[in-house]
Amino acid sequence: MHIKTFDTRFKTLRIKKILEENPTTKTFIFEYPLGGKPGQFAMIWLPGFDEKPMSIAFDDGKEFWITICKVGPFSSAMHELNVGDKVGIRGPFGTSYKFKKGENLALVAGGYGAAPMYFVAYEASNMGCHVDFLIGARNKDLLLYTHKILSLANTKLHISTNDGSVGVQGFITQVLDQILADSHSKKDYKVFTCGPEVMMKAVGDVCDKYKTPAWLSMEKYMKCGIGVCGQCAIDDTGALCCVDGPVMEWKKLRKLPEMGEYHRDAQGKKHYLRAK
Amino acid sequence: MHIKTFDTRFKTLRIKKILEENPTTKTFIFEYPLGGKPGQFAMIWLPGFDEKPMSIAFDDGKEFWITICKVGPFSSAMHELNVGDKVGIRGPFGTSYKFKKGENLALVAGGYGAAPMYFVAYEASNMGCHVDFLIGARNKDLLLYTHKILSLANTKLHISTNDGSVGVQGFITQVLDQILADSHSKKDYKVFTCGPEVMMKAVGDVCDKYKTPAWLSMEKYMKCGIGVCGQCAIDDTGALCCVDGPVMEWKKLRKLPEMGEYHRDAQGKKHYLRAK
Amino acid sequence: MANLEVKFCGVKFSNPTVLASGILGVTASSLKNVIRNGAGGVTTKSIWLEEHIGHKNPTMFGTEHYFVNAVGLSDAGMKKAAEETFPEYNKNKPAPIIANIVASSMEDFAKLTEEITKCDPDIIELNLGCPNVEDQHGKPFSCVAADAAKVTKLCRAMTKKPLIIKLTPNVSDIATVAKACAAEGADGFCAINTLYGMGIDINMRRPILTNKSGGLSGPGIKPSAVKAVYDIYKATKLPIVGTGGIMTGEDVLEIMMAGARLVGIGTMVNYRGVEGFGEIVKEMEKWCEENGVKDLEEIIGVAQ
Amino acid sequence: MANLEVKFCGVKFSNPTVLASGILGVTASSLKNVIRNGAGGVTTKSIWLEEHIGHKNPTMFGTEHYFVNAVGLSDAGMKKAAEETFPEYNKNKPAPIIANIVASSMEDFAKLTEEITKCDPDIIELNLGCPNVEDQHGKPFSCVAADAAKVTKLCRAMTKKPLIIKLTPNVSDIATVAKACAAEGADGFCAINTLYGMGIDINMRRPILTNKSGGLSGPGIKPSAVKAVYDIYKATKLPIVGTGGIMTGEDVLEIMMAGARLVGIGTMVNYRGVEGFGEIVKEMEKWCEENGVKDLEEIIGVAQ
Ligand SMILES: Cc1cc2nc3c(=O)[nH]c(=O)nc-3n(C[C@H](O)[C@H](O)[C@H](O)COP(=O)(O)OP(=O)(O)OC[C@H]3O[C@@H](n4cnc5c(N)ncnc54)[C@H](O)[C@@H]3O)c2cc1C
Ligand SMILES: Cc1cc2nc3c(=O)[nH]c(=O)nc-3n(C[C@H](O)[C@H](O)[C@H](O)COP(=O)(O)OP(=O)(O)OC[C@H]3O[C@@H](n4cnc5c(N)ncnc54)[C@H](O)[C@@H]3O)c2cc1C
Ligand SMILES: Cc1cc2nc3c(=O)[nH]c(=O)nc-3n(C[C@H](O)[C@H](O)[C@H](O)COP(=O)(O)O)c2cc1C
Ligand SMILES: Cc1cc2nc3c(=O)[nH]c(=O)nc-3n(C[C@H](O)[C@H](O)[C@H](O)COP(=O)(O)O)c2cc1C
Ligand code: FES
Ligand code: FES
Repeated sequence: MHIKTFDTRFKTLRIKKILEENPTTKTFIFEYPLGGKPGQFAMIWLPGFDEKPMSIAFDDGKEFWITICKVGPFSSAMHELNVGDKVGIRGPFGTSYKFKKGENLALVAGGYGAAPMYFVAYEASNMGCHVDFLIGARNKDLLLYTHKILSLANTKLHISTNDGSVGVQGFITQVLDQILADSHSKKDYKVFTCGPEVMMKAVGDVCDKYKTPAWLSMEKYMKCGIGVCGQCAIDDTGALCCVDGPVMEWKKLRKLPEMGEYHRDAQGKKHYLRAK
Repeated sequence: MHIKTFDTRFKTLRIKKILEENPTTKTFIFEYPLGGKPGQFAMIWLPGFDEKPMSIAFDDGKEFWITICKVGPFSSAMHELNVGDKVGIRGPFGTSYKFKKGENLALVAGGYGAAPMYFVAYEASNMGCHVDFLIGARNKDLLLYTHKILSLANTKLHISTNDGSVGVQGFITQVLDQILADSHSKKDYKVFTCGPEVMMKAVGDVCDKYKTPAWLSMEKYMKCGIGVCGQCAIDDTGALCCVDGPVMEWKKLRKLPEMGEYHRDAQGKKHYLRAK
Repeated sequence: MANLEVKFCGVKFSNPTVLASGILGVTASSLKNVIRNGAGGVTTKSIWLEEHIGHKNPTMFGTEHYFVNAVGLSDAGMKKAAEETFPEYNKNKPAPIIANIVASSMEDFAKLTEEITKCDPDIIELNLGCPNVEDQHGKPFSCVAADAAKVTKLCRAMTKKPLIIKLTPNVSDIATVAKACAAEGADGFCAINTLYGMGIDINMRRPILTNKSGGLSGPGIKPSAVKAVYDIYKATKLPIVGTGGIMTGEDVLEIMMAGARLVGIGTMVNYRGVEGFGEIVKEMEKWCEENGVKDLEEIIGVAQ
Repeated sequence: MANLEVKFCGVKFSNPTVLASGILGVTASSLKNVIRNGAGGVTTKSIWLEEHIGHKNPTMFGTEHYFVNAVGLSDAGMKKAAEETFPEYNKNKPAPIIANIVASSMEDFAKLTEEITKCDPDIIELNLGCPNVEDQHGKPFSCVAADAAKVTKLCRAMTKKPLIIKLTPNVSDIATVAKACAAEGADGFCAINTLYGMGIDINMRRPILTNKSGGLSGPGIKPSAVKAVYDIYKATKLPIVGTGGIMTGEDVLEIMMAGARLVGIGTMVNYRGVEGFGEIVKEMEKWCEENGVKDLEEIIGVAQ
């Protein structure tokens, strides 16, 4: 047997640039050929404090971006950092989104999901795909990456907000339904979605209605990120979000008892997404 | 840094054939592509008993030979073995004899040294070298490999015995002196010698007389065979017989205080070759 | 075709490979997935009486030679095990399951043994690698033969299930600890748990693990595991789950020749993925074919 | 250009790499050859009072991950050290030399300390940790804090030379042993000696080493060495020869950040040859350049 050389120790990188995406979201830019593909993630380490998985929001072989939403201790600590500060990085890890030249893609993003989805759109538009980029947010202030998206060729941006402060008022799934109603007959139509699990499940249901294949960015509690600890196993196949995912096909998830229902915490205890 | 894959565990091989060379010497034949070169050695393991270095007496990429002289516990145990018995082998180790097409070589062997020297002669004659093969023995019964040597092309066999029971009576160094006297003018003349250290030293002195370069098969007490334990270090350069040798150039050995003077035992204690 | 089936304390395993505790062992679905990939049995991640918070990430890192982890034994507690893990694993149960339990007091160990027995595991494994809060030096139970024996005695009284003790290699004489446990009714052993380990990131000038130090596992510790199994087998002749650095079918055979009856495999997953279990079983079959081994009973402890 | 010079118990080393005991340490010529190849200092193979017969071959074997040896501390005894090894090494002495001594009784340790002091080594290292040497309780001295302390006290009384204790990692708490020795006048430590190890040849179905078991060293044990050094430094603040699995310049820096002042290197020779010492020193210089480290004092124990 040949044991592949395997080293999960960290690369130490200095933050090259920080972009403020919105009041709660920042993008950190690192000059390093990480070699990440759209949908993959990296582990970000703050020595002596904690380490968390973060999606790769952009990677052109020279630099890569991580976009972080401030929600708790780790993301807040990241928001405290300045240009030049050091962080540890390991990765890229996990599966990625697959698409071919000239395909028709609908990318449905919620929350910070717009960041990793931008990476998909960037590569897809370069490959001459036709991209519908759908972003759903609670309100205008929570939108992110819209300018970057608008700068992409053959990419159409669709926005919905719950309060109607910009774009269509309502849920992004309504917009998706519209688009698929018009264009699901197009061959090679694919839907990729990244956002809150409940939203992604709703997206999946719309796709089923039009028999359109869909892929999701699953997000489960991760520790190792490399398929060892079992923390991110999904019921009841036991598939691992970190190595069999994060990008997984909807048809494999649709029937799972866990999908859109519950998450597990660091102790492996279930937490239901909706009060039962 | 890249650590080369390094495994010094044993290959288990069964004895394919055993040849009786003389009353005290046997040749063990193994079917295995060891990849040894003339002058190199292998470690032979009898599980639970002991492990010793042995010169490679022949290796054609399909099979290799080890010729063992019965002198004590380990060599006697080897002589007890039968065809089909298992031994452990690791190697090849150490340096080898270097020669080019058409060179003129004098190979001077004493004791079991005739075996590894046969391997040199076999390869050299195949490369169209002109080979003078000199064997010195106390008497006729202690000779070995003579028939194999006679079967080699462009190889001339010269024998000396102390009792004159065959060949020239006296020391093999006298025969070498003769040969060099006639032929040392030939360019590319080289002398290789393998046998008791005192004999090899005498051979070196003869070569110096004719300014002929010489290479020796040094034999020091070995444990690891891979340059770790330091058991085989030679005074006063600290060169290691197992990795810098066993084949070493006479001009590098000539001046050494240890050469032809003393050996060290398994505890590193000196034993003088001649009573002082 | 060689028979890879082995019996351990009367429990039948289709092959001797068993998932080691703490790897892919958080949920029943994950454990079942390991069996689907070829393992002969599984061990749960260490179960506590109450919920136990582990260490912060990084909780592990590895190189080609070894792996170091400090997960900190995070667990949701006995409640989850009883209500979720075991019921789900036991419905169309695919292979035997070893319940690994841990506590920081002897009393909790006894209580846990009683509780876990109700979950009907095939074997109960005591992880004595955790520091004894009652011991004035706070040394792990299995570092002190007397402590290990006392815990064994208390737990033994609480269950009729096969009871095995998981021992730490961080002692000067593991056989003495094993003998003390055997005297108090241990049915077998699992050896070894991890060695002490630490890694420092020289660019950050800080320990890599948030807990600073952790447990060393993987390829580099195999000789320590083989030695421990050899010594425990010699001293007690009881069945052993030989664990530590097992990466290949040949490794499994090696530790079995030292005296192991089952073989625990954890860190291998880091190098070969969960599919590694099936590959290892094939490697064993191949070697047994080539070497005329019909039944693994022929090789257990043969190198003694 | 970074300054790699370090002082250890007042002895100046041109760089922190030191040949570990038992590797290339049989003769003075071999020790000098190691210095010629770039090491900052050397340690002798363990020296006994009288001649000591070691184990039969195979005395060692290795894989890409580790190395296991059971040389059995073969040595010609104090007479050879006094008449040959030290006189020859000390004539145009190229670098500091550490005399590593070993005995199986406390009395012999004291006698040896007195004898070896006459050979004028720079530092005396007591090998209390070799798994092959056992006292009447059947344990190496440094497995029992009280024994280790007693030996330290007896030897301390016999010499004014810097006296360091080489410790075994095969204990549950190495810091306790170190503290006990420090209390009796130890000037520093060398950690670690080898872990327990054994390898079995599955085709022969026999242990590879004639002594059956041996000591585990090499790449796989580095995390254990780093952890031991970290703990000993925290507990005693005394200078430490950090030893175990050091293969590269980065490894040297890592164990120094844990608290090592000198770094013992042995098994590396199996992977990189004796030239490895010079290469490692270059790797250290390169890293120090790139990271603006002017003096190694800046990094010793910095990860604490
Ligand atoms: C594959 C993947 C990609 C991710 N990509 C991004 C990203 O691009 N941008 C971003 O801002 N966040 C991302 N996250 C989430 C991120 O890892 C953290 O969960 C988030 O930063 C919250 O951590 P905290 O300490 O700030 O808050 P906390 O209060 O600790 O956590 C808030 C919530 O985040 C979840 N969470 C916490 N820790 C983890 C963990 N280790 N793994 C998974 N979920 C966790 C829990 O559900 C928790 O309720 C991603 C997570 C995963 C699994
Ligand atoms: C490079 C090398 C090549 C060798 N090639 C051959 C060979 O082709 N055929 C052959 O018969 N023998 C060869 N030997 C010698 C062989 O290794 C043994 O020394 C010999 O078999 C004697 O061992 P014993 O136990 O039978 O006798 P012992 O009574 O143990 O030893 C007899 C003498 O052999 C020497 N010796 C013993 N052990 C070793 C050792 N480990 N390394 C070196 N010398 C030792 C000692 O000087 C001792 O006095 C070679 C040795 C070396 C170093
Ligand atoms: C990530 C990880 C987590 C572990 N968690 C536990 C645990 O919870 N309980 C336990 O008894 N052993 C635990 N261990 C130790 C393993 O069960 C096993 O004894 C050790 O890793 C040696 O085997 P290996 O080299 O095959 O991994 C863990 C090991 C690893 C690598
Ligand atoms: C072949 C060999 C022989 C050894 N002999 C000794 C010895 O005689 N005395 C001693 O104190 N340590 C001895 N050791 C232990 C080393 O000095 C060192 O502590 C250990 O190998 C860990 O370091 P390493 O991984 O760099 O080899 C020996 C190690 C090896 C590999
Ligand atoms: S995070 Fe550890 S297995 Fe997925
Ligand atoms: S035999 Fe060990 S160094 Fe040569």
